[in-house]
Amino acid sequence: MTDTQHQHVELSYEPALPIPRGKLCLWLFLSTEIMFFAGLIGSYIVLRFGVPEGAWPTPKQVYLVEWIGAFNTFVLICSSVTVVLALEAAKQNQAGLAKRWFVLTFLLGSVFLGIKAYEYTQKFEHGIYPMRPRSKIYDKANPYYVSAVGSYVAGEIAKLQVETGRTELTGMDQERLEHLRAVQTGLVNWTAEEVALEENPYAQSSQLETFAYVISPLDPDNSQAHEFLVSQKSEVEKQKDGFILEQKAKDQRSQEINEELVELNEAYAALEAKAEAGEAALTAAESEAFAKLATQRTELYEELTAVDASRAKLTQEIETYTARADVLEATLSSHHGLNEAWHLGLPIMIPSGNTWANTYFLLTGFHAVHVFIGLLAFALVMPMKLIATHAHLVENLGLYWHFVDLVWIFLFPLLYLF
Amino acid sequence: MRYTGSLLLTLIVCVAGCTPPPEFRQNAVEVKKLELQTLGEEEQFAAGQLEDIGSFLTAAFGTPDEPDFPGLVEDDPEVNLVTQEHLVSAAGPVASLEDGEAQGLYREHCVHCHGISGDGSGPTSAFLNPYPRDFRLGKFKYKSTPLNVPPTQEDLRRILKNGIPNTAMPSFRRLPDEEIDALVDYVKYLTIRGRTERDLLSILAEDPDPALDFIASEEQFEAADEAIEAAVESGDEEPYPPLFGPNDVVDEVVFPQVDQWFEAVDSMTEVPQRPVELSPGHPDRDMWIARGKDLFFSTGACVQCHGKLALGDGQVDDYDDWTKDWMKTLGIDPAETERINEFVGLGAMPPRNLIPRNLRLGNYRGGSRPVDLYLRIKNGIEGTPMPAAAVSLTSDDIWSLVEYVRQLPNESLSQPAVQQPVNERAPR
Amino acid sequence: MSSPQNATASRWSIPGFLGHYVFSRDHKIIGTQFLFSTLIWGVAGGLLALAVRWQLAWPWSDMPIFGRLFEAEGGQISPEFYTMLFTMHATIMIFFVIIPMLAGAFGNWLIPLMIGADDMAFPTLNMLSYWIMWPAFILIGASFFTAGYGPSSGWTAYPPLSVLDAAAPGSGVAQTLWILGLTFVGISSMMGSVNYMTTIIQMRAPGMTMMRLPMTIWSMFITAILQAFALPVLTAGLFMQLSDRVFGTGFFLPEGLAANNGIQVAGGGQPLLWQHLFWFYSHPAVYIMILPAMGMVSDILACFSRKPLFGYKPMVYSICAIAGLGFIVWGHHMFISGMDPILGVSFMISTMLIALPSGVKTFNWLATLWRGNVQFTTPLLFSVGFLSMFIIGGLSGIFMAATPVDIYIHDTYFIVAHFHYVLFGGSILALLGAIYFWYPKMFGRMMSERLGKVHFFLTFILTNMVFYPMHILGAAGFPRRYADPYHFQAFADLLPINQVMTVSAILLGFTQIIFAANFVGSLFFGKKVGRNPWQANTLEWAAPSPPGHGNFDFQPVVCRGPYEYSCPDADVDFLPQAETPPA
Amino acid sequence: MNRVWSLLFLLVPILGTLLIVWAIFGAWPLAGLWLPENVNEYGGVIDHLFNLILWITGVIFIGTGAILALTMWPAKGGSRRAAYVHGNHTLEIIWAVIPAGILVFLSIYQLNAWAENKMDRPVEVVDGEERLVPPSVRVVARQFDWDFFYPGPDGKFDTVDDFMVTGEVHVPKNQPVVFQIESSDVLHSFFVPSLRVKQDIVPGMKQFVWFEANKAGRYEIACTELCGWGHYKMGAVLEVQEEEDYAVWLQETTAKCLAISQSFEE
Repeated sequence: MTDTQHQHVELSYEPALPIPRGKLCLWLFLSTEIMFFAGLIGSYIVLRFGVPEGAWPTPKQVYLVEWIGAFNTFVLICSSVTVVLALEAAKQNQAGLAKRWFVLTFLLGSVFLGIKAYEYTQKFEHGIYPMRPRSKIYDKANPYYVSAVGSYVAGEIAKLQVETGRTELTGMDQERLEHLRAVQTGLVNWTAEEVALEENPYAQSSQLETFAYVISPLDPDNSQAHEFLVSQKSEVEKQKDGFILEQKAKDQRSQEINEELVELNEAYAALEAKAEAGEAALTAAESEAFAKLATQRTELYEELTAVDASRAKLTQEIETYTARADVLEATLSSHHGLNEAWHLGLPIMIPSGNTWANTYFLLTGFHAVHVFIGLLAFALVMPMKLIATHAHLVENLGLYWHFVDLVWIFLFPLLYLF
Repeated sequence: MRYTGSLLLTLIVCVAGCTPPPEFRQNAVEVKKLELQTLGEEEQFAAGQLEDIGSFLTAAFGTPDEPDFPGLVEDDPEVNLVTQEHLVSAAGPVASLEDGEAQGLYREHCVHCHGISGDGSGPTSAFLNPYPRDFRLGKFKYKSTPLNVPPTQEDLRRILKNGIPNTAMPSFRRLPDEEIDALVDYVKYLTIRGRTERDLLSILAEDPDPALDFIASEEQFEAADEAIEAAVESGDEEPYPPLFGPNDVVDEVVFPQVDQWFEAVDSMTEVPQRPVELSPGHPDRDMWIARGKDLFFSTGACVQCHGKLALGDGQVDDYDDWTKDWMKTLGIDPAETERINEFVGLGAMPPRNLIPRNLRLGNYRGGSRPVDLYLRIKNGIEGTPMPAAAVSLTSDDIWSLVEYVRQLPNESLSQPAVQQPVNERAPR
Repeated sequence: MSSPQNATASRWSIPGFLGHYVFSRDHKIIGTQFLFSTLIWGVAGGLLALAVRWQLAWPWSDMPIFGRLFEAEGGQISPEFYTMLFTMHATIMIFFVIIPMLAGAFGNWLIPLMIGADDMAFPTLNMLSYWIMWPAFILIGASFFTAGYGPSSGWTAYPPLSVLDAAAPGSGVAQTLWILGLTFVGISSMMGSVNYMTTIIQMRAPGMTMMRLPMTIWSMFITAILQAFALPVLTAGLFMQLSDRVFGTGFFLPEGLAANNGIQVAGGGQPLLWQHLFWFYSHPAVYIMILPAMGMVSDILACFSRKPLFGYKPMVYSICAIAGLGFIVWGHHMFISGMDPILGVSFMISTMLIALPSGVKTFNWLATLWRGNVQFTTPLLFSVGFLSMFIIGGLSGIFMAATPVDIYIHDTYFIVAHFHYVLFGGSILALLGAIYFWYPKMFGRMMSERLGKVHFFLTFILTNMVFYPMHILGAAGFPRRYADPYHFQAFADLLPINQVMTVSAILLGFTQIIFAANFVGSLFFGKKVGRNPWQANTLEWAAPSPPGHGNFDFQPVVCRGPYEYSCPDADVDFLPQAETPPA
Repeated sequence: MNRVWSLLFLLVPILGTLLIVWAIFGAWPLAGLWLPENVNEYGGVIDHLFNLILWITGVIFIGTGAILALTMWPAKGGSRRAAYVHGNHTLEIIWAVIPAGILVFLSIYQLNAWAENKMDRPVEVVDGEERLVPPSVRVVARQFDWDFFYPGPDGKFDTVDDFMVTGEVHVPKNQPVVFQIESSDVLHSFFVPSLRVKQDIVPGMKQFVWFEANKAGRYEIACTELCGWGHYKMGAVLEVQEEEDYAVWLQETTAKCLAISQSFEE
């Protein structure tokens, strides 16, 4: 028996289900897909209910617009209808009509992806990424968050300063540099010091919350926080003014001392010259005056040093308070905090924001990949003549498309509404 | 079928063929460094010079399988820095399990990190942060002695027993004391061997024809050992009488180190009693801690490295001495990957920034007892940028700082979120 | 009845050698490709196992072969190398040997032949399912050669260890390659299983009702269902783990982990979530690794005891029950994982339930042998060996199912003993039996029975010498995945018994050379056979040996069940499912 | 020859049982290779269940093994016609129901042991009020060591008088002891073979284990969840002491660890 040469027999079978194999295979494939999304959605539910009580971000906090999502749902449902119409037309051998419905489905799918892309960029603009070095989200207003903002600002400043080495900074960059420096002194260092010096844990955490609020408020309409910032600002300014007054006084005093010193030094120098000239050149009175002058001079120098030191300290204080006032001013002037006012792209605090971003991009991302694969399949079938003999292709594609649609119908309420 | 036999034979040969016994590696990084630094761009050590050093080291210190120590007096721990018994049980291949007698302890517990030569480059080392200790530099971080003084026996024992928290160095508390002592001795042995190698290299680099006698013959060493033993038995005060002549390497290079190790215990830092105001519950405690906080930001200058929030984010671009030893000495910029890689190829560790401790985590490498923290502040940490407090701080200042630092991890903002346990329900 | 598509299923093919033997769409060639690939990987996996055993018997001594290949300090391997050894041993044995050999090699060979089809429903998809394994082969193979030698977080890849680079130093690239490799295995399995299901549902020969299918096909069918429904969940988890590693997300990372001196601030993830996702697949995977073996053993036992399979329908139902329950028992791997202990109770009850169908199967096999006319051929010996080993593996499972006992034996060598009895004593012995049984059908020649019996005798004895003492190690509390347990006082006494096991393991490895020689030698020198050398009933024996393109040279029409042996009405002691027309 | 095969299969249960019995009695060379002595009040049930299941499975093991060998014994190879039997529902129901009964019994029988070890934390009575025994030690597992935090004199964690001991933990005898276990990096598992205590430690999760040791001595703690390359190294010592010894130890260690002046002796 040389079996390889044997006659090929066309075998007949007894199928259990009255549907074509391709369709059965597709159904089976879709059921594996259902399990895949079940895994993803299950993980989402576990993670979402695993976060601390009440720490899940609201759609607003993560720039999620419900009606865009709803519109996208509508688009996808429409595309499901059109693909059915395409199938009906193809079954009736109306190739032209089928093609038109088919193209419309493709377009609707593309619109869905376009809107999705728009939604994504909206989030990327605010630093919401699922990728760690890019993502600017911090889950909690804690020292690590302050440290992160600090090192981000320091890095940005260093970058700009490297550029100053080469070329002149443009006006915009100059302004940015100033803003960054203001943030460094008036926000990061300010908060760090306040937290470090504070002992009460509640005061510490309220300092940190203010910090996060100033950068990007979770609830921009919180009038209480707003008022608090206003009052802090006026207090800061008041103190700043106080420091400026004090500095003026010190400046004046410094000037006075200097003037006095000039006179004194002259008198002193005269006496000194005389004293050096001969041994008994000074009378008793003169030597007493010389000694007195010497003490006076030392005292004045000492005072000058103290005054200058406090002047330097005051300059620093004024700088800090000005920076703080600037930061608060900018925060109060915009609805969405410092990040909106100065466009510095500082790290933001969203409670459980990372988990939200991770799950949101995971679920919608894998759905978008499925939509994209569907569109690819549409594109491959597009050049064919959509007549009854090809109807099974349209049908299988349609089934897949319905599945993708169905997944979105689960995802939309899960991600946008609850 | 007929190939099965030969296949079997090949396999058996593969299994039975034994690897050559391991050897100590030459300190190639140091050689390269000295060639570039002292000898000048083009020059190199003569092959004979390096060989001389190698054969001297082998004659004086033996091999990983058969270690030796110059001037070792049998069974007399009083006059010996390391004992033969300890060296034997720490060295050699792992064999403790078969005859009950401990052997090969270093290779069982240490070698995959610290390397066969104690150069801190065992196979696992590349992945660890911080890198395992390279003993050859002779620097130890966590000890009770001031900078540039070797640690005491007790210091090393403590590190072996407690491990170093937050590093890969585990606690070996479950080993019997005898085995721990053996390992401590072996660490000293590797350290002195490594230091000797470095010293000899620098002597050679400065003076290609030094007036030192490199003794290579093992018989001479044995004769010398016997002479020392005789001297000790006859009640000689000096445990290491000069035996090899006035210009001997052992006398000039090895014994001074041994003396340092012997004398370390005398220079241990005194830790004064903590002020009573700082004991928990004392009414003035908060005031004293506030003083510590103040020092943290002002005189102590801790804030410069550890950061305002004590997260260790003050400065983050410094290196430890093991890296600086070649990188800073030769003025290599960390960005020069090619030059860096050249040294990494010779056995140096890829440079990695030394990040100051995050004081909010509450784990301290050198031990978490108040007295440990006191010593870290007082003496600094050898081999790192952490400076000794020396004169700027009084002991009361240091104690206040210690207490301030100790309460940082307890602040509620230092604690991460933790899921509550499921079995914390009310009793039925 | 045949649907119009079947007729139009045009058969493209690449001409020449490449099309015939490499990119072939013939299920038999694909099955053979799977068989050879898995056998070669089996050698690799076995060597890894021997390396693990070597370290346990002579810790930190020079390791032969491996010590040479991956040079190590002072001739000894390093601990992370050891973690790589057992991780890769498990990964290779599970994903590259047992599953693809059962489903890929035997599934491909037997499904069309045993149901009377000329090929799979989708030959191209079938070919792809094999070639999609190659990226996985390459990725996982490549991970050996990355710095740090390979993935080292165990085959279970529990995060945070598998996610934090700092925590499992050295497995950086390797772990990513591992995840990608497993994703490809997943895609391949999905393609294969969808194809198998369609083929079994739609392409059975006339008269081959579902209740006339041989047990092999039933078990392959159920296995395909398990793969199709459980594996996507693991794939989802793998994607999440990949994203945690590559993109820095935190699905499985809680807040504030400080591994290897690094602090990772982003958190919000849950390590236990991975375990749920993983075991949701990997528990059914255990059945994927044993059900086809059970099916094949049923066929071999019936054939060589010349007796109908005892209780065909209960056997089918118990396979279905095992599969169904398999989806709700994954938590028994997690009794002490930190999961709510109340959940543990429910998983414990469902786990106890699963012992029922397994028990029914065991007793039915025994009853099949009872009063049979047992013929001691090599396949039968391996099948009885399977039965004997499966009893041990099954009984030791009861210890683990009892939650309080599991507190003690979880993650000790007791578990290792249990799953090696099921997977080596079970699946591998059954696979060896199956190779001896179907070899004549595959290659048209017999394997040497004499060598086969020697092979069985040594394998059976040595298997027990390697794995039986593991129960005792487990009872002594010896934890799994320890490179050197003997520095613990409590485990110091375990060294001699480990050395005995290692010597046995090495001998077991050498024993397989007999098999290899028999396998390769018989390809050229084996006795040529006709269609039905074993006088078996099932359909594949009606086809020529080896079957040509299209499998059957006649239209098989099935008129009875697969196990009509020793029917009193017949002259001979077997009645094939379809009568072969005279040649 | 065929009967040799039958005997080979019969050897499996015989030698298997012998080996286990040998190990249980701890005779040479298998001394010390069975369950270590249990010293935990809560662990007795686990041993009891283990032995119970060992008995049940042992009987089944020998029984099925014997039947297996017996089924093949009469075979002479091809000379005889096999019985033509397709099954027997009664028999099948019997061998489904009997194991089912045993398993249901086991499931129910072990519920209390499980609850006692994992669900119901021990209770103590303080000032006439019942409350859960508070954790006396916080165990923090890290790669690759065990840090044991004691609450110090004030009895509360996360205060300045906490102190830490690495690699060794002491507990009093005959007292319910609760450990709070945490991990600072990856998964670990807290396993004390002699106490029959094991619990995986999940980072980001706080958990409790409890036991009541009834024999003084040194016992080893091992990690049983793969935690990286040094997994095998991760051991520690648990020392059970008489109450008065424990009190002395605690006092001494507190003094040493919160030492306000030098004391370097270990």
